[in-house]
Amino acid sequence: AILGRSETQKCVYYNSSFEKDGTNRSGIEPCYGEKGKRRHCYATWKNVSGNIEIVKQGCWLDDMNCYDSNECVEKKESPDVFFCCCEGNLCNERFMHGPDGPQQNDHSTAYTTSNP
Amino acid sequence: PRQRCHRKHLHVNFKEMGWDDWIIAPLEYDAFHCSGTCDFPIRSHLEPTNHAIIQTLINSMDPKSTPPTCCVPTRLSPISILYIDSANNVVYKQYEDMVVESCGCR
Amino acid sequence: PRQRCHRKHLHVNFKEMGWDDWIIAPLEYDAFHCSGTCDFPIRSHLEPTNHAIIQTLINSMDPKSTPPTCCVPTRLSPISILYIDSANNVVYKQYEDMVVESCGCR
Repeated sequence: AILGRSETQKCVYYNSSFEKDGTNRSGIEPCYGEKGKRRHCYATWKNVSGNIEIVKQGCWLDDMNCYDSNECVEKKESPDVFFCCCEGNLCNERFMHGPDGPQQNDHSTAYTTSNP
Repeated sequence: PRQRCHRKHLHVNFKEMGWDDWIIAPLEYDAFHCSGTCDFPIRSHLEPTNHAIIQTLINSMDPKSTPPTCCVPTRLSPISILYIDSANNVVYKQYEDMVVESCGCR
Repeated sequence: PRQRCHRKHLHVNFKEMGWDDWIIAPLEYDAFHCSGTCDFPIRSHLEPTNHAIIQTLINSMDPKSTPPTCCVPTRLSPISILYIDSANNVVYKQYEDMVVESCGCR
């Protein structure tokens, strides 16, 4: 691991359309990427009249928007589909909607997935 | 004089391209591009094909007969994209050949 | 207006290039080369990579920000060459990437 930066080797995996896509429903996904490239985890979810519906979680390829985020935080105010990405093993197990960033306010909402 | 073939910066903003109506993430990324001359002799790190070596040689001997070779991506890498498809499903896909890793004369 | 990216004629004469002191055969062959514009939208037969599609789109929206993509060989084929090596042996070898089979925008 490069000094100080958390390497991402695995992420929480979830796919709500696993039957249609022919994949597993949930589990742990090992992350692969080209040499010299960083790897990340992501989570995407919907808020359907207050109910959080996780859509997908898994590994994410090198993306500057995810650099140095050890927490998975969606910063947009109110997107139709929420998305966050982060760095560090299983960092997408817990994901948050924090429009102003988790540090600034206390009304960021965190969700988590428990793995069977 | 113009610089030799090399990788240059190119920041792509899907929002400005109007693609944020179907792309959820990322809304921007660094794609890079290739630019610069492919003069004779072509440096080895530009990985010329045999054809490029011959074309460059002929161009240097008789510029009017053949153009020089061109500086283009020789190695590209994929990025992850999350998007909404026509049936309104959220889809994760690795898009190949989205980021220039190295340039060469071809 | 300049033609779209396509394959053009290029006849290579090793004798004129002074390579007949080591090449026995062939002393000439048709190598072809690629030439022409890569304007938006790129035709599918020019097999653009995802990066080429994006670069072409950005160039069409803001020509100063990024150059167009370039017309280069996308498929090449080998030829057989018989030559005399430095130890005076007669050697047969297939030289890869010597003939342009198709061109594309990259």
